Amino acid sequence: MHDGLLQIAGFCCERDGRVLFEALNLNLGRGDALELRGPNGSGKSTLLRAIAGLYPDYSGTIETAESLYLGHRPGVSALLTAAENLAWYGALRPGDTEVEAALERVGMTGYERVACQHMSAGQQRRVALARLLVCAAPLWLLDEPLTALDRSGQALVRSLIEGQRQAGGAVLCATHQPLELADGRVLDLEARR
Amino acid sequence: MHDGLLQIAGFCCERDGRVLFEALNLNLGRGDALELRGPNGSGKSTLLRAIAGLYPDYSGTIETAESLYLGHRPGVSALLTAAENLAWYGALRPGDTEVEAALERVGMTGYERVACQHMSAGQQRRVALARLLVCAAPLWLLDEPLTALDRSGQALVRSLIEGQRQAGGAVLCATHQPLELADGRVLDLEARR
Amino acid sequence: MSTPGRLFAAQFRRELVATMRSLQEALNPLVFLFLAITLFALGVGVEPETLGRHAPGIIWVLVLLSNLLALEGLFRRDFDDGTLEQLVLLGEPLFLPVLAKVAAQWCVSGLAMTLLAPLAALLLYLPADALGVTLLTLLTGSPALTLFGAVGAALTVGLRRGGVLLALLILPLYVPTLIFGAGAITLAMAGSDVSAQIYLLTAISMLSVTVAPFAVQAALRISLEQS
Amino acid sequence: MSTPGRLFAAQFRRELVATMRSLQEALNPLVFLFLAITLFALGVGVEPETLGRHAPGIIWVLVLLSNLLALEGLFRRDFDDGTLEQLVLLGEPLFLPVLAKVAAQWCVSGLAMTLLAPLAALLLYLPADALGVTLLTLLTGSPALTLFGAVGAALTVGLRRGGVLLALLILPLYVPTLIFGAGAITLAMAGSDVSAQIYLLTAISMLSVTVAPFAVQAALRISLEQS
Amino acid sequence: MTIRELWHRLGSPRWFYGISRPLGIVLGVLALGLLLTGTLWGLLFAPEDYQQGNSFRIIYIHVPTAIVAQSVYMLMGAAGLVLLVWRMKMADVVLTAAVPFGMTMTALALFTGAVWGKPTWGAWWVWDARTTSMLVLLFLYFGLFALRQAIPRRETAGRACAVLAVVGVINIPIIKYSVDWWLTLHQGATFKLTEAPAMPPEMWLPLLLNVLGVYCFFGANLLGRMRAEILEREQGTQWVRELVAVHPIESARS
Ligand code: HEM
Ligand SMILES: Nc1ncnc2c1ncn2[C@@H]1O[C@H](COP(=O)(O)OP(=O)(O)OP(=O)(O)O)[C@@H](O)[C@H]1O
Ligand SMILES: Nc1ncnc2c1ncn2[C@@H]1O[C@H](COP(=O)(O)OP(=O)(O)OP(=O)(O)O)[C@@H](O)[C@H]1O
Ligand SMILES: [Mg+2]
Ligand SMILES: [Mg+2]
Repeated sequence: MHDGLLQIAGFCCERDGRVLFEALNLNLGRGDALELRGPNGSGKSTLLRAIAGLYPDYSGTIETAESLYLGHRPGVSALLTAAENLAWYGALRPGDTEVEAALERVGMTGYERVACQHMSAGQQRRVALARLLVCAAPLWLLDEPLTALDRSGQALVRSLIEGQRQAGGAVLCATHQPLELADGRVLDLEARR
Repeated sequence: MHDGLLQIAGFCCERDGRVLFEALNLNLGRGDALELRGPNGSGKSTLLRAIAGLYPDYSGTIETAESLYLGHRPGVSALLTAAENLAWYGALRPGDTEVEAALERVGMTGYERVACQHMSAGQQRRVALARLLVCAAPLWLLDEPLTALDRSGQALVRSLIEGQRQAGGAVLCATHQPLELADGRVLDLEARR
Repeated sequence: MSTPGRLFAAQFRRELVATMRSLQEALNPLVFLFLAITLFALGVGVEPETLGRHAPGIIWVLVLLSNLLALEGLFRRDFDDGTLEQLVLLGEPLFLPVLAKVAAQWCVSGLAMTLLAPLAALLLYLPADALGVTLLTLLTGSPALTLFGAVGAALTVGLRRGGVLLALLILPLYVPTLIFGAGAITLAMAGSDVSAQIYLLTAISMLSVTVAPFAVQAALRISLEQS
Repeated sequence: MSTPGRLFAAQFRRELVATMRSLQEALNPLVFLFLAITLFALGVGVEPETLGRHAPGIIWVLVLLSNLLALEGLFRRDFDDGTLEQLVLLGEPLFLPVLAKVAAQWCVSGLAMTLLAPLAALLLYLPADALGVTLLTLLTGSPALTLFGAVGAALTVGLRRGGVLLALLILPLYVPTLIFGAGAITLAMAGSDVSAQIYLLTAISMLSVTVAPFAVQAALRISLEQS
Repeated sequence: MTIRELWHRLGSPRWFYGISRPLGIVLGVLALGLLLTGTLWGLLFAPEDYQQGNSFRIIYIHVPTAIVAQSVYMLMGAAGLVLLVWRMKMADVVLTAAVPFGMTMTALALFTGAVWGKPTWGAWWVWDARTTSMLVLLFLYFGLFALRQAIPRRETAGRACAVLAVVGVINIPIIKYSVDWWLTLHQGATFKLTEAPAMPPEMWLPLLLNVLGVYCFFGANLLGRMRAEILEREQGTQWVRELVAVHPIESARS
């Protein structure tokens, strides 16, 4: 379709001789959200990394708009403060939100000047989430964004995703805890076996 | 009490000028399980590390039996296979479960010979969990054991905990997802503020 | 997309800040340099004339080795915490931040060593009149060291304990720089003209500035595919 | 609790396996040694008599440096993936696994270098009759290098700070080994008896075997309390 | 067929596997013939060297290995470039297959040189322009080898080695030049090699034969390794399954 942000056709991939995907087809348009479910080792991260362009050995075609990838590794440099980390991301791929605003949104005001190595696991994840606001891209690829987050953090992730959808973006999210998104689609990799 | 596995009295601790605990008292006996809840940065990991003996700057007294600590870092060496990792743990603190049996229990049969760097996030966490079976200690200190685990993995953790309690051990577990343990106590660090 | 200038500046600033936060780590190579020099004085024996005659070679070789030490961690930490993959995904054109990273690295190791060379020379009884040339050779040669080294670092970043492997990959590439660098000082001590060698060193550095960033860029993409 | 023997064996096996996963990794330090020697010849020049005269010092210093490089990552990886904190928590008595770790490291770097020393001597025009002594000094001296180095590695593993401290702290520990080692070879080349130096080297190694493991143990505990 | 067609064909492992067998056999036979004649002629019938006596005959192994060792690295540089630019699988296969041979040849050249050095120079090893650059070449080879061993994923390893090989090839001339200059700086240790061109024909003809022979040997060896590599990489594919089904022995041999 015209406003397609992600088009995957005939995606096949195997690792260590285990077939993870055979002929997966997937389309995401503006405002779509897709939850990726599946048991450990079913290939969620692999798929996301392939879409992001970090994992090349697959067959099939992936057409994707610009994307932001948030993986198992937070992408937050421990030596830098929260503000410095985000400022750097802002320079790489400028979005429309200011660093302070983003930090406030993820509930980390007061931590601008704290080096991330002095933050708790969840606080680091929150800084990583703030990146989604500081940078701008139509497609979000989130790999277990709820990791290490408390209740409020989990609510935050949901509202971030909704915000992205309202803004006309799309979200592909691998998770083990149901997100219960408004008319969000769910792709269960186990069911496909 | 006599069969106390963990006795904490007047535990005070602050980090970066934030007071995390003031005069916390806590007792765990055989068969007890305590869920540690609280927002990000409320001090769950700090408390667990203090009990394990990895974090010294606190005041107050901690008397604890031998413990197994499972933290944010899985404690699984990437170059070694699952079996090699566990064999090593078994040598450090021998328990009563064999390596193969442990791996089967955590649903990782078939991965004995796979180097852990070739495993998915959740598979590595499962190997880390198997450690709880291979090693033996009356007190378990688990920091967000559900991280990266799928449904079956989360059920696994619950049954492991129950098993430990039946065996007369105790479990102290920090988590953001409710564990719903049979008559398990819950300590919410936020409520105490 | 952001303007090239802004991209470069942001990366450069980031690197410097991170270095300053772990200043000791940044100082390690320098300390290593002097540690090694002292060891040499102790091991080889300290007759001023022999030491003095070999000083150019010793200084240059040790500069190479400590450079290696500095480069080992160039991408390692970023790789571990996942910022490297983000850089590769978001940084466009990638060679700009890469160049900035290497430039910052050079300021911290290459430049610093150049400035400290006189001290090293002093310890090794290098004749005072050869000091200027020593500085000059290091100044013109060290960029090549950092840049070639960056290629190796990028190739080995994904691997556990890549440290010594890195040495294998890049030390052979250092040979010309070493030869011309040390040779020029030796010649200068003999009183002859060395402008040719200086030009050669500059040429090598220029070449590496044009080639290396792209090699690094490719190498990073490759290394990230593994995990 | 498990029996001491089992504890040691398990740790030793683990280290060897982790190293030998790719055998060539174990070879790297050796190749590094020869690379460094080549660089030296290139930098310092190759008049046979001077090279030959300085060979003992050069060999020893380079063995020392490549040892340092090899040790640099001794605990780093275990720290990053969290196995180190588990080792400290579960390993009792801790000095046994520590000793095993260091022993394995020595077999991979120290011992191997000793065995390849003759080749190095050849490249540096070391007189053939000094070969035996060279081997002997390295064999008796290298354990001390590995052990002292391990203390430093343990101190620096967790925290970014303290690297400089390490270097300054290790240097004095290395000096005696270096002096006796290189000195013995030089003496042997002059044809005099060197049993005294060999005994001294052995004594130093013995001392380090008894002291270092406990120092490492303490250092590890300190490093882990940071994070 | 046109060059462009050939180029595209070369991209297909299956096609290459097909044609490489006869080619490999031809090269192998050639190598055998050339090396036999060259070596026998050189060792038995060629006249003694007027100053070195019989020890000079090592040249018939030494020089060919030395020359080929260098050309192999050049070839790998080219293959690396092709792999990086056109992403052609076969280039990676070449890269993988060539390293061991090149490393062996370099080591052999060093060894024979050392053996030769003992009688002529009175020392196993002498720091001389050629010896030194050869040693550096060996290190370059070892770097490639080590990198390939260190990286588990084959595709990754291939492209990583390609980058290294390309950068290395860019450096080789610089290295050679610098080492030559270095020798002029340290005149102290120069030892003259016996002048090759001055040799009478019955001395250098067998040498020539051996050089060609080693080249052919390299070609045959390369093709053989490539065929094995292809089979391993394409095991999953249909044609390999059929092949293995049809001639189990043959495919096991290659
Ligand atoms: C380890 C020691 C040695 C090494 C690494 C070595 C290496 C080489 C190399 C790289 C070449 C050049 C091949 C070419 O590209 O044309 C060569 C050629 C040659 N070497 Fe050696 N060499 C060594 C020792 C010797 C010795 C001891 C002799 C005899 C005195 C010798 C005699 C020759 C001759 C006659 C040639 C052919 C002349 C020419 O091609 O110009 N080499 N060697
Ligand atoms: N390494 C550290 N150095 C200094 N301060 C730290 C460090 N780690 C955590 N802190 C601070 O200590 C406080 C408690 O951290 P802790 O990790 O115990 O929280 P937590 O309850 O585990 O949070 P989470 O649920 O995110 O894991 C946080 O406010 C954090 O700022
Ligand atoms: N680095 C790697 N190298 C080789 N194989 C890998 C690697 N990472 C994962 N695998 C394999 O690929 C398969 C899929 O891994 P992936 O990480 O995509 O699963 P996942 O769905 O993300 O699992 P989890 O829910 O645990 O994150 C797993 O079976 C694993 O064995
Ligand atoms: Mg995953
Ligand atoms: Mg925590």
